[in-house]
Amino acid sequence: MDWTTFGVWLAAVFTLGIISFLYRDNIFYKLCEAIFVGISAGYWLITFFWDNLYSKFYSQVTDPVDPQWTPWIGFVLGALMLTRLFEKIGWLSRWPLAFIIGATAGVYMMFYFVSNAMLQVSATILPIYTGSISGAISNLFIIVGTFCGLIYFFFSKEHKGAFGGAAKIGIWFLMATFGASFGYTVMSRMSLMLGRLDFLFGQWLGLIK
Amino acid sequence: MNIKEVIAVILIIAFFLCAYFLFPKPVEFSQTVSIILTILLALTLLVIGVMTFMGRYIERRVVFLFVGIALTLPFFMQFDLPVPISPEVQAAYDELEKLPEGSKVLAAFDYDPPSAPELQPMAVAFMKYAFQRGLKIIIMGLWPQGPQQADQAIQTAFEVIPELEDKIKYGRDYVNLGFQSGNEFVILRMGESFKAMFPTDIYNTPYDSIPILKNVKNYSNIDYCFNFSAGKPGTVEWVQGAVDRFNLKMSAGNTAVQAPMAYPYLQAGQLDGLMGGMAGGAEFEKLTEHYDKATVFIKSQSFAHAVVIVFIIIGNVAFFRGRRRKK
Amino acid sequence: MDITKRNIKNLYCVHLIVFLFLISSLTVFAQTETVAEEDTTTIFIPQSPISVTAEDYKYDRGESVVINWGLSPDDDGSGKVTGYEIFRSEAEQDDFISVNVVAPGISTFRDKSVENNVEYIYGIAALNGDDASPMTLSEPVLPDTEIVNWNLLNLFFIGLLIAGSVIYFIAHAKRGKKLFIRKIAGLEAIDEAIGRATEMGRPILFIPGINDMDDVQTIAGITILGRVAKVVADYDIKINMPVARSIVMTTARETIKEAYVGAGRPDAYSDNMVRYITDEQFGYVAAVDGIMVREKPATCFYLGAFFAESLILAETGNSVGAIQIAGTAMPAQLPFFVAACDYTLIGEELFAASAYLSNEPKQLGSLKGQDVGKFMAMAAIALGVISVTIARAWGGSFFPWLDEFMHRLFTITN
Amino acid sequence: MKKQVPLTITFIVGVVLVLSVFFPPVETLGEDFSLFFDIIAVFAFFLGGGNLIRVHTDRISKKKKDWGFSMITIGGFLIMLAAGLFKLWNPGDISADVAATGSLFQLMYDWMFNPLGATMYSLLAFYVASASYRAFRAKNRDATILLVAAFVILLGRTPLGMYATEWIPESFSLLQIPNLAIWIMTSPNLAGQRAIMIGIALGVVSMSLRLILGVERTHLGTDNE
Repeated sequence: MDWTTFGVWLAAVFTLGIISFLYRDNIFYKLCEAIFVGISAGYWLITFFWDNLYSKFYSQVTDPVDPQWTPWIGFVLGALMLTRLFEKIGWLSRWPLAFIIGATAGVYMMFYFVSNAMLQVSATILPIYTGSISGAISNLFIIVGTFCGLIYFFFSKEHKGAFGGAAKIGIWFLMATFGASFGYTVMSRMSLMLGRLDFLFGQWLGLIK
Repeated sequence: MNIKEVIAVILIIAFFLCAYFLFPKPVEFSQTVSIILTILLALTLLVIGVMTFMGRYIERRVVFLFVGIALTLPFFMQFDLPVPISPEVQAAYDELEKLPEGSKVLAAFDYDPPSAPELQPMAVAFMKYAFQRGLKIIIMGLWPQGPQQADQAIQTAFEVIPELEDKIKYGRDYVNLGFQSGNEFVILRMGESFKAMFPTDIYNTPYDSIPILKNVKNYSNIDYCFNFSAGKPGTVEWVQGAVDRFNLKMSAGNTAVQAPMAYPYLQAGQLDGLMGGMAGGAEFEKLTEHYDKATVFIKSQSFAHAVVIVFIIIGNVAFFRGRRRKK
Repeated sequence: MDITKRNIKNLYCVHLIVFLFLISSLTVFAQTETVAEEDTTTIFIPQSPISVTAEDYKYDRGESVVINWGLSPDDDGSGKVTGYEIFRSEAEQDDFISVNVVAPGISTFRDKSVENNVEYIYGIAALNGDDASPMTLSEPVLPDTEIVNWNLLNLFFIGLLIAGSVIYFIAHAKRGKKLFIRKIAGLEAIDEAIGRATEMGRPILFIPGINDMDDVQTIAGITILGRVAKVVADYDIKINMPVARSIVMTTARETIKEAYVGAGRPDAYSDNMVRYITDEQFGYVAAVDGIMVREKPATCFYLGAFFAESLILAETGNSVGAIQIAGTAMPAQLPFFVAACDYTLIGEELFAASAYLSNEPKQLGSLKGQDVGKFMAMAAIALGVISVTIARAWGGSFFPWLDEFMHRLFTITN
Repeated sequence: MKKQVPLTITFIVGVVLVLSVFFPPVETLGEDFSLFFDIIAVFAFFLGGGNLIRVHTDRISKKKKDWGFSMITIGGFLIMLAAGLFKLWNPGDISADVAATGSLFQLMYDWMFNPLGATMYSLLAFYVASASYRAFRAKNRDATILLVAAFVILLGRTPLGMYATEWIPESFSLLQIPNLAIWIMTSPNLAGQRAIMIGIALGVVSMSLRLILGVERTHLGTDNE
């Protein structure tokens, strides 16, 4: 038995072990889970180490031609993070947290605003008169749906009367969206299992040509 | 663990061992057997439906079992399914058709092995098509395993059409820049310079010494972009980072889950075309006349789909039956 | 005291005025386009394009140059010109490299691959298959950095308008005005769900999504954790929070600790409430699934950024009979939570949740500000739809202009 | 002081990053942030990884339930760590890519990590079926709309739907299930998605402002330590 065959068997055993969880929790699954948690934590530590600490920090600041100084800011903030280990100065670890939260808020605010709000509003400005009835109906649905959907999200006004009616229609549109996305997804989820079955019956057992 | 479970486990192990050492390979059912199995499956589902109507509800593990069977059986069956072409796949194909020979196409592979069943068939079909058309492909990935998936797709393309292997040269006709971490910021920074994000290709060849990358500084030297995406970062980030900011022209292949997310961008014209899930892959295989995994997998998928539909109906039977009893 | 309707109306009037101001100011920045010159001579060999101009692109960091040219006289749609090749050389070096090829009939190109503060000369050649006409050269051009990006003036004003209304209502609330906020079912259910855990004597499971703190959804999840932990500390229930990111672990501990200190029971807090599992998505899911079937939590919260694991978690949680409250701004995952959980906070509701639960006037004020933003979005859509429909159906001059303007208003040029 | 400094940091960083968009010379500050974040994340991982080891050694030393599995977890963690850090079995030298073909790191990825992850992911095939079975019931009007939309899309994405409604004349082609499915995806679905997306954008703006202005501050822990 060569190493590749061993590897395929290993992979097959793990595949079956995880699938067995569908029946109920069992020793086999617990074993797979324990291994998975261990090696994946190790995998990510290594990836962080080489990709972030080594490539993005060490090789940048020690570059013989053009040494960068900005990664040092990250280094200092990261080091502050470790102050949590010491009771007395643990509060210093809030500084990098405050930095991260401020930066995330700032970056995301503009990012979402441009691509989610501005462009979506612009894309919803559609003519109701398009020259074809089906086009007009489609556009009307998009406009009315977006409108009523937004009304549903209003927080400071009670959903009563005409406003409540519009909010109700908004919910229907949201429900149609969820149903459609769900239905569309079923197919995709099935194909994930196909990949594993292809491995089990094809690569491992060799029953498929 | 009770005695029944022990027996079941032994039987399962015995089955797999027999399958590995004893079964003839490959296993293929004749058409008659396929039809009989399908009818049997349908009949069992019918029985479950009737039982539910009589008030005996099933537990979810029964659903699991049927989905498993429905996914597995078609692997061994022989039949064909028609594949209608949807406009968004046609649009993606048309855009690719319009590109003159020698156009530079950026192929962004943003998925990993778990999503490969859906995206790999598209990627293989795309690679085969692009190489035959003489398009120059620049591969990169925002997911660590993306570039490996691209390599696999190219290998498969070479296996399917062996003459491509002599025609296509690494570095001249395609290049694999590898993975770069940083998600959407990689996309943004590439708008300035590819080289800054990918100083070397995946084999550590310096950027400047790769022939295909000569004169490629950033998106303005790229004629088209094709993104295979299974999540974030993916098509949405490419549209926001590269299409919106740098006017890159782009189509995408998405997993069926991601596809609805991309529809708004398709409709707003930010995306030219879109292939969603296995069906999109099968359609693209049909357009490029290269029948492969997607065409096979779509059969299993359709079977499992049918089973899900039947179970939704059974679920509603159970619900209405329960309500009637309460009254 | 509620804000009177008149106040709101006044505010909308102010917005309208700013809006109109914006309209007028934007037209000032409207750029004129170069008109391509047409010629109808019929010569077979492609002639060079005429009159190439290259200008520094406004407004950027000196990263791009816009080149315009007059089409080759042979480019009349008959296929004699198959495209244009754009060449570039640093000024005074005469070392032209090919930048790109564009289709026939196109007379403009933005070269985004230049260096700041290096002078360039551009040359355009008309192509016919492999043959090319002699290049027509431009004057030297110097890409330069501009300090302010005036192209984003629309973004600035609209952003200011929306951020302004949020800040306005936060400030307004400071002066003690209580605002009406409608009930959000998923949030009303939190107390009930925690109460159930108390009755059953089983733990609460809190999952803040699988993204790191650099995702605003995770931050939203953590802020909700702050409110949940307060109730948990009061009732003395076991809270179990496995996380997939180390920074989230640190922040969550800080948050829960704060809640316990606030409840006057700092001794009951333990770091073991929050534990790191692994950064790997499915490794994390495998472990959380295990925790669910073994500890059988009474209540599960899924609040943050979720991907494919949403349904695995929600279905497993359902199978152990937990009450499940989910919330995410991942549109692709919302359907699964809606299908498999008891309550789901949809998108915006996730971000509103912590403000809603805090019940502080300032926080609630920001929700009111969001509503004004929604109102403006709806007003813009309504105005745009009317103008584009009338423009399409009847033409005229005002509505097409308004339509064009609305599109430009919401388009980000970069 | 312990709370004021972090609040000031959040405020300044937030405001600078929001405004940086409008000024080309500093428009890439957001990208620098991602660099800093990546470096901070490595340091934080020492806390997370440390926690992982502590939790499991604790279990082993106290012989708690399932302590054997804790040993496996720690073993897996350490082996993967050694494989990646010292580049065991790596065909190249120490400067080679950590995931080079044939290295222990890559082999463990291919034969353990990958099948485990892919199978965990693929369980969704079953869960999506059981969730459909349970959730898509015509309980009330909202649920019925959910059911109908899902049902049409399900049928429309398979050849099944095509066979079922092929007889519908061309002039009513929209009612053919595959076309109806596409229409639902591109019209009502799009409308719902848009409303959600615009809502999210406003939610993020409001949330970000609360954070930047220091109105929301639970995450910064307690004042009175």
